[in-house]
Amino acid sequence: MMWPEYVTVAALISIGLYGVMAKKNLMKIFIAISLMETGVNLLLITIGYIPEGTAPIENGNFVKYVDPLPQALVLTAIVIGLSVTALALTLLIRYHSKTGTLEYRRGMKW
Amino acid sequence: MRKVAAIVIASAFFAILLISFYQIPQSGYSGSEYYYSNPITGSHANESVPSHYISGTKNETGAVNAVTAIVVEYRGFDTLGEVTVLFTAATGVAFLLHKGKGGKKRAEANLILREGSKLVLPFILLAGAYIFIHGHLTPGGGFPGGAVIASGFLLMMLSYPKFFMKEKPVSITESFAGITFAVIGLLGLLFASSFLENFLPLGNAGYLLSAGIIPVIYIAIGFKVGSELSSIADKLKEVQK
Amino acid sequence: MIEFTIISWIMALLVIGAAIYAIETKDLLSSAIAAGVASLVVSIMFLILQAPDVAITEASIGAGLTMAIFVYAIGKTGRWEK
Amino acid sequence: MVMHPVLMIAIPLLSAFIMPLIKKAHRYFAFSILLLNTALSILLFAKVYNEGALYETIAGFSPPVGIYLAVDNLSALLAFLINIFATINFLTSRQDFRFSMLYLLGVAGATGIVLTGDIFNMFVFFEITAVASYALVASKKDRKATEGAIKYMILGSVGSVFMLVGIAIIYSQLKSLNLYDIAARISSMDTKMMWLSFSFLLTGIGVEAELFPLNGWVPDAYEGAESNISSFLSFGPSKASIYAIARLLIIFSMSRTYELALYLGIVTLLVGELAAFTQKNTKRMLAYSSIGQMGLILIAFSLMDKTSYAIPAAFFIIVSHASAKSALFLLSDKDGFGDMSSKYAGLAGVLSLIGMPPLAGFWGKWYLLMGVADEKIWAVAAIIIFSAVIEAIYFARYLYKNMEGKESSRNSIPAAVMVSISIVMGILPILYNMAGGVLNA
Repeated sequence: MMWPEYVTVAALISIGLYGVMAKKNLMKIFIAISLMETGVNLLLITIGYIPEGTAPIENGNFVKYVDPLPQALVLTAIVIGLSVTALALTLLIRYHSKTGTLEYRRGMKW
Repeated sequence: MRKVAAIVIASAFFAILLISFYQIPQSGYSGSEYYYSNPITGSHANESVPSHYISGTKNETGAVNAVTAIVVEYRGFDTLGEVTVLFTAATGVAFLLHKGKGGKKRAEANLILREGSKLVLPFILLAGAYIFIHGHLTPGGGFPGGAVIASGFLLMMLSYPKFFMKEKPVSITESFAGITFAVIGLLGLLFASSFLENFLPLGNAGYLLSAGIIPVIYIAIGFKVGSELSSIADKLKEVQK
Repeated sequence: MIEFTIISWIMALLVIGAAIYAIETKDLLSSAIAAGVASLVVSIMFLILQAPDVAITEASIGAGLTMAIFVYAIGKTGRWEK
Repeated sequence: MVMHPVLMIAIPLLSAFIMPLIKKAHRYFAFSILLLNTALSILLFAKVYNEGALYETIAGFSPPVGIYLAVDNLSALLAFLINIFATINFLTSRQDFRFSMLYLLGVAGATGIVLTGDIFNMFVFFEITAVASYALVASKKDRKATEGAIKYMILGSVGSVFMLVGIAIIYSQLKSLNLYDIAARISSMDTKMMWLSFSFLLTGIGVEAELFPLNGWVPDAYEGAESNISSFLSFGPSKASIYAIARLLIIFSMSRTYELALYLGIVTLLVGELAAFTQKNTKRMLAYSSIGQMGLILIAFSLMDKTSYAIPAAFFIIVSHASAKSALFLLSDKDGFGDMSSKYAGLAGVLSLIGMPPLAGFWGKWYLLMGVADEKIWAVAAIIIFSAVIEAIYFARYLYKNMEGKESSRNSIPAAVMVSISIVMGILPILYNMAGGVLNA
């Protein structure tokens, strides 16, 4: 069992979720979301790991390789996370220039 | 009140996640319970999907690095989509922000940083290019390579407050790299039988000039990611308050 | 093997601590930096889990560039959370 | 001719990449690409209808090793709907080339969600559509639009994290990402893990599909956005994602998951219609009414395993909602139906939405009620009829208010064309056969 990794994953995702639910500052919310994304990436990599496996780069002698597919998925997920963050920050800058604040307004809750 | 509720929900979530992770087997992917079935023909294979990647990478794609083979060949369509997400975001950032004239006074960085970054920039760019050119042989590839290139420009932005990316060359690089990727995909449809299929000789695995279209696509991705990330950073830096 | 587990636990605690600090501090700048640190430590975990490609990408994109654009955006919008 | 459905995704992507090089003619270029895509989707549908489900492998590796596109009758029809409405809606755009790029990318993403046969690929297309939609919602540069977009973005990003967790759990159990391979082997999965991954995926997709607890962004984003973008949201991403939920239900086909979807649909329907009833602002009312209709579509899909009426019902509600609601959103930038075409579009659209024969909305509700009657779940029938009555009341109020107005929207002609499509599709009874017997899992 990969306890350290799985505990980290669960903690990152739930801390991020807590941040999204409890915080009122929009910048903080997006920081929380990026933490959640990091957590999911770690989850995928941990799923693909095999004890005593090596990186899936062929090196001649026969060894056990870890699962390469989740690694490919995570590469995709990291870039997607950065794209969403960049767009979000753009919107936050614009929101700040319109309202002068990044806190929720009264009407903005759900 | 809101905080307490959030803490309760988050801890419940933590528990659920841990309990479910407890059930994830860590025994590898070659067991017979993972053998796939082909959804078109319905036939059953006697290997799992990841074992196919491990055993087939060298013969089917000519790459040594299985992750690269998956990213560019086996699941290349995902990567096209991923590049598109980044492109969409870069377009969105440019669409939503009015770029300022950059006339704001900022403290100049000190001499050592300025001269040092000027000295280091070519090497950073070289390192980035090395990473994405050797994607099929060593860890790395187009995405980290592009990010390294962007970090070189980021360094320039930090040390020279007046440094900015010219919009036109960046957007032309971005477009051409994207067009290269999509056109290679369409050429696969033309010369081979399906979109993004390899149509170049595979060569000897392990050499620089091998693995068919993988290096070409990774170079395109490297340029594209590098230019997009630097333009995003530049836009966010230059925007007026 | 036991040293390995200990190192993993230390890194796990480091990540969790950085994440909690990132959420709880009122200073957005240190919050963004703490998130970057968490992501950097996670990239070392990727390296230990035999994922060098992902480790490089996470360190350069997930930790480096994400933190840089966060810092730029915080510079434009104000550093303190109310 | 050999038909390649992948072209419907690849060509818009390629042309979005080309767009910055030909800034001047961007509008004609984007329009012709959309037109081309619509033509391709018609060809695709003709082929699928005649020859049965169509599979296209990508990169030359047989699935599940590679990614593939799986097109059946329903997905071909949906791809056609998304593309034709996108083409018509694009006529109303008046912005710069970046808008055209984002629009093309959004349409390509929605088409990709409908066509793909791979769950991670579906996630990637979700992100393309979502990122494009965030930017498009924010394209109106005022505070309300920005707020709506930020809200949409927060929920959307959390949703995509959840979706990835769901995918990761499935992968950990089956080591496969192909939708039909998963469907074939899902019975070997532990029930608890199955439920977990199902609920994570449902939560993730449910944000885009406007399901009940996750639709906080809907009224704000629809209200804040430019009217042609609200229209785009209501035929593009939301329809593609409700179809994704249908595919999800087929994969996990357990009677309990269908039941969960049914309850979720009922709650969404009631919440949406009741909230719409209390709204004064036109766009907010239309947005809440959209939520209600999404609930209705989900109810129809959740009866899929029981009755053969379910899929035609869902299809006709989708047609009616995609065309009529998009048209009403297009008209909503001015208060009033001043000229003839907007009067026609508004009236026909409303009649279709509340289910007057022989419009598409009527067939949708008719088949849905037939299916419900077959199953003798009278409570659901009562709820559907009750919501239809509420809908009729608030739409009557809406019509009354707007018919008086002297102003008229400049988008009235595209709106009229959209509604006409719904009328044509409603009176084509063969569509029943077309939409029946599809979705072979």
